[in-house]
Amino acid sequence: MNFGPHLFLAVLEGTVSAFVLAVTALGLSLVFGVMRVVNVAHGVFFMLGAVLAWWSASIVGGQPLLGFGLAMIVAPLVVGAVAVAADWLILRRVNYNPESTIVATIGLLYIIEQMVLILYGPDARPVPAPVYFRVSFPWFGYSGYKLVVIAASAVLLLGTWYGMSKTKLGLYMRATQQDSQMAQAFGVPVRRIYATAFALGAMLAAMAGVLIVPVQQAHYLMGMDPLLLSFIVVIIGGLGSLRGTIIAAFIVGMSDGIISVFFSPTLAKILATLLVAMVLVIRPGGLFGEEEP
Amino acid sequence: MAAVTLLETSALCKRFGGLQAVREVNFSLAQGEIRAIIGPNGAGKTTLVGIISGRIKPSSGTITFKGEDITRLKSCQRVMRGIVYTFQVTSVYATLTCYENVALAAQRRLMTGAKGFLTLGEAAIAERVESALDAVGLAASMERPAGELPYGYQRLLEIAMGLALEPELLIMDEPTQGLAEEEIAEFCALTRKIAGRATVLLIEHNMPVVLQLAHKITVMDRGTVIAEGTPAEIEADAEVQRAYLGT
Amino acid sequence: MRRHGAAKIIVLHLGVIGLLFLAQFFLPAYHQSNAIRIMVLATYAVGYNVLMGYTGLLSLGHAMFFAAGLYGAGLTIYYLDFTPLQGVGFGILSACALSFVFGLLALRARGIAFLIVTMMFAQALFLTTLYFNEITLGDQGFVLSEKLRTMTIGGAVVKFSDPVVKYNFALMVFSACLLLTLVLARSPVGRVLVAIRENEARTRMLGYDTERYKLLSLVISGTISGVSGAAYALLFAYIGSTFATIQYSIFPLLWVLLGGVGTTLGPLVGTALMFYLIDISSDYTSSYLLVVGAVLLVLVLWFPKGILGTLRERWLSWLP
Amino acid sequence: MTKRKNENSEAETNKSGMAITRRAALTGTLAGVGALAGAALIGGGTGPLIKSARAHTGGSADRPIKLGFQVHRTGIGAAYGRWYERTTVAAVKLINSMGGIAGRPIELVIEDDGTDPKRGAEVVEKLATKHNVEFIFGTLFSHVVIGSAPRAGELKIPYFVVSEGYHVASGMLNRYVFQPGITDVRSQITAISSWVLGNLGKNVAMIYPDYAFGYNHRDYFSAAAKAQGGKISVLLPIPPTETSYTKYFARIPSDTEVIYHVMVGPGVLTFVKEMGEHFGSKRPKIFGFLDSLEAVDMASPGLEYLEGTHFWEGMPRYAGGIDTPHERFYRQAVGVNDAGASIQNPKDVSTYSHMFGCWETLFFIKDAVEQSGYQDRSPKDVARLIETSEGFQWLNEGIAHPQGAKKFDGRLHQCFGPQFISKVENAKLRVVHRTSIEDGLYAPEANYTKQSL
Repeated sequence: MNFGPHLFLAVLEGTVSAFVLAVTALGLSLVFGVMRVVNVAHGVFFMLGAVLAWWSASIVGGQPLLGFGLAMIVAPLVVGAVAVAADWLILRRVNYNPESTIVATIGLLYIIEQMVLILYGPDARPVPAPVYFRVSFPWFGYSGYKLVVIAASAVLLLGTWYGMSKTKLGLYMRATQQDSQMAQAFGVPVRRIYATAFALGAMLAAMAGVLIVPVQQAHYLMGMDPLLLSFIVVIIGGLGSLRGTIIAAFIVGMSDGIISVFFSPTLAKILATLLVAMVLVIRPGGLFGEEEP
Repeated sequence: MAAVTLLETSALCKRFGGLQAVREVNFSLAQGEIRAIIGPNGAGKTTLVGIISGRIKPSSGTITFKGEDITRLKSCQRVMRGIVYTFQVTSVYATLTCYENVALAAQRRLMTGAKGFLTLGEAAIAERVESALDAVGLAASMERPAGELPYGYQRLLEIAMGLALEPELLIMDEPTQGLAEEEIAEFCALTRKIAGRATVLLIEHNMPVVLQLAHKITVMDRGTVIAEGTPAEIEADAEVQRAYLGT
Repeated sequence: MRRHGAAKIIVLHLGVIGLLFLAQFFLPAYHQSNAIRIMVLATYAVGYNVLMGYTGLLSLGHAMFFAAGLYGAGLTIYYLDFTPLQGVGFGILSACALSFVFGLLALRARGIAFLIVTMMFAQALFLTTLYFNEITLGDQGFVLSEKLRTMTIGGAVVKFSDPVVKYNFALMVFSACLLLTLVLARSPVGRVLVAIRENEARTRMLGYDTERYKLLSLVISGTISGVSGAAYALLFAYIGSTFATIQYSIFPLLWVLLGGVGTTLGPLVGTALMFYLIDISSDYTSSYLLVVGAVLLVLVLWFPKGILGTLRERWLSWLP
Repeated sequence: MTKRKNENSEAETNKSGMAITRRAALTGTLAGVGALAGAALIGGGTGPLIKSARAHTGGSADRPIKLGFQVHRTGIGAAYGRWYERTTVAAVKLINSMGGIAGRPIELVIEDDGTDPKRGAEVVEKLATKHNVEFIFGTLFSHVVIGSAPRAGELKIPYFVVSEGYHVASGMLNRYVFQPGITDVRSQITAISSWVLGNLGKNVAMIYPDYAFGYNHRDYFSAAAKAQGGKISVLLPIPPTETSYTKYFARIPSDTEVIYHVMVGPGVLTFVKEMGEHFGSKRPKIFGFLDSLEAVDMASPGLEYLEGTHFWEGMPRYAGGIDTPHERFYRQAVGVNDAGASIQNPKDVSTYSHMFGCWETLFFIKDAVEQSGYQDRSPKDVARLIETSEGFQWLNEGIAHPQGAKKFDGRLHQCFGPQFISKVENAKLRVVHRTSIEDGLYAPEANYTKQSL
């Protein structure tokens, strides 16, 4: 294929992965920003979303659109409930200590992953896309559903932005993010805000999982990559900066796609990884985070 | 001024974004004196001593210490030249014992070259630790975790850590804040004792303490030095009155 | 505290090493081979603990140092006809060099950003082992034959496939690294590292160039991890990119947390416990990771300082 | 040519009892062929053999023979591992109902290795030294095999892998490791290459995972193409962390005639779907290794695009691909229906192209034990078992080897069997070509019999 179309294709692919990544990472960023903890189990929430999408699809049978709709309701609810339970039973009891939270969420990751293995099995299971059409460009064809993924992700991102900036809940969250003690003093129910942030973060991951599963299949180990990438995105974007997170998702998603045009696949991955790491080395606070003192 | 100049700053400036925290400060300290810097909140006192100790990089200007330009030195290098800073908010290592806290300071002077790294005897450290803790009257609390000490003692521990570094210039930021009446008296006695060995630079709000201790007072307001002189001169200075009373 | 209990501490550590030595004479074969593995992997945890436990820097990329030791030893023995000990030496040097260069770059980042940078460099190294698959044979890896693992030392033929040699080599490696960290922990340098962990800014104002100390700590930590990787290559004869995956960066973190962060013997305790936890629970369920997960939760909720950390806090305050 | 030479050298290196062994192998398997009605009948068929073995082992006939089964129950190999386990259990049940191995019932000790080479080595140690099993078998993923094999060699325990990797035959492992139940990947590629190049096209783009399994395809198919006047238009190794493939399709030159794909792991459906979206109807011919689609229903959404494309199969998933009573018997015994899925749950698709290896390996072990007179893990018996196994030359088609007859090369510790090329028609796989054993032979690069025991 010629260079131009090839690059166009890479950009298209980069855009899709950037949008899904943005939704996933936004969830992590929310948790990070508001609670100042690292949630290692974020990837399994993503995976749970995908698995629940399969489950929804298999319940409704041959109607992909219905299954997708059901998944978009069920997955966030179930995963949100799991997250609230985790917050209540574990995180709250370790006082959101950053290190303890990392260990606890690693434990949670193992537990959820193994439960899924027992209940759902080791197979990668496909889920039909709710809408299927192929977009024909002169040089190659492209999945129409992927364009739907872009649109749906954009809606989720806008929704989150609206929620954070225009609602009382968003105000509470931002207040907690700035200074949780001060927020508490002003009557913000910080504990409940923590639980809500944790649940919302998990729900975003779950919805990203639902969105991606018609492209990628549900598998019990699928959470690792989105977890690592989300981590990277959140840090590059700057801790707790939602705008930064979204921009970083594009940098990471795009660089992966575009570098792959010029180098052999694995070398491209190596270079993309190092490039992103160097961003952090040069700007340790992330691109949009506060300068470190 | 007959005395030898220990430290001198020239045209020191620091901007934080749009805020000019320190502007064009020319400041000098004579060896052996006790100097107090006073001024209203936000006058730039902490920023100034921050720049002198190396915690904050100046935007422009130079600092000379014992004739050497130290503007570009890192804070840890300045410590080794004898500029020691004790914190405004006590920041002793709460989980470590008093001994450990002071030992960290005491061993610093001994750790020079590979030899100091590898073969440092604990006895030499212990001796210094004991004398520093003795000097502030904390010898009895040696094995207690610093975090368990009452606040006043933590401040004293902070000073002991400063002493163990064998300072030539000891900078103390608000040392009497939060101390009880009798503790303040002890502190004043201690400071006089220290002044025999080192130059002392104080940032202090407590005027009786300043007037009692300082040989000379520097008054800052809005990032500049507005007056300097003996306690008596400063008390009489009209401009200082204005700055403090806000008239 | 620092000045007391020196005798007790020395007795404890030499006692542990002595017990490990004696164990080879009465342990059944199975537990003996487990002990070899545990000692080698505990060395890895010991290295990790220097950085995490004593300096307070959390890394999720230590697999790169383990892998540097593993590949440094494995490749030179396999391709360049290095003797086993030369290979191990080269492996250790590789890890040392890597940790130094990596430290110069990565220590600019702090806190969570440092964690991510470690993770990403490790990921890049993992992909590199795949990219140069003509040499490394990628994920499939390669094997050091018995012949390559044999050498003569002072006229005696030493086979590193022989269980007795294996056991004692593992013991030597572990003991050396354990004693090194003990000396480090009780030295003035160790004191500074702990101070950095507790409050870096304050430590700088005590005249310490904390950047250099962190670099030193990272290099020691990375090198010990490399020692473990090199020993692993030699004793278990398999070199593959699995060992460079993130999984192998998480392992030492878990072992150290379980045993007790910032305790000299915690890594050994944690590694051994986790090993047997997996081994025994896998007899009852194929979801042994479920058990591991549950143990982690119990740990965090009730023993946040790990086993030795909890012991130290409650009863044995002299534990180093 | 080479084949004949091999046999000669074998006869030279392995004089003791060779002739007897070879004949006995023949009798045993022939007897198996004769008895197809069921387990009881087979037991009768191999009766004489068992009896002689009993006489051999004397009073210890009822002492169970413990076999260690190293399986991927968790980790990335779990989908395969589950079916390996079912096949193994079925084979053990059958063998035990036939009177066991040398009259001793098999006692299976199963250990999960998490598809991890470190744990794999630990599991080998555990099986050998804690459970004291006689042999270990069943390991599948190459990196786990290679990580575990050195320990098996050091512990001097026979280690029978069912991995299809080229690691055994390449000589990188040791004399204790055998792969008698499944053809290695180099042979598979060699076998199918001339059909692919001759029937689909000579200008081939290769897409393979950027790890060892993929390198075998890269190296041996490229070599075959070169030898047969073909051309590799592009090599596309895919990093294992990749989840999206579209961007790589752009690298495929437009004059490419055939896309040769082999992917492992959960990404394969995405791969196929994205291939369909990218190329649409203007596609090159497509040939793939079914490894990608093991345990995946061919009628899965997204796989429609594979209609009309070709696949390598190790053993035809859909009934009728091998139309023999043994195949039907085997299929029934492991609980698989005509579409290659579990009889109990038709949505649970098997790994039919590989799992037969477990079955055949167990029968190989049975033959090796019985013919060597092996009794326990004493060095002498183990040596006899290994030398006897190395003497095997043919594994005849039958209940014991339902996938087809196999040539066994004692120097390589590797068997060579037929391969199948199937076409996807109506979301089913129909066999269009069956290779001969000779198609898959290559110049050997190793000789384990020269290693000391």
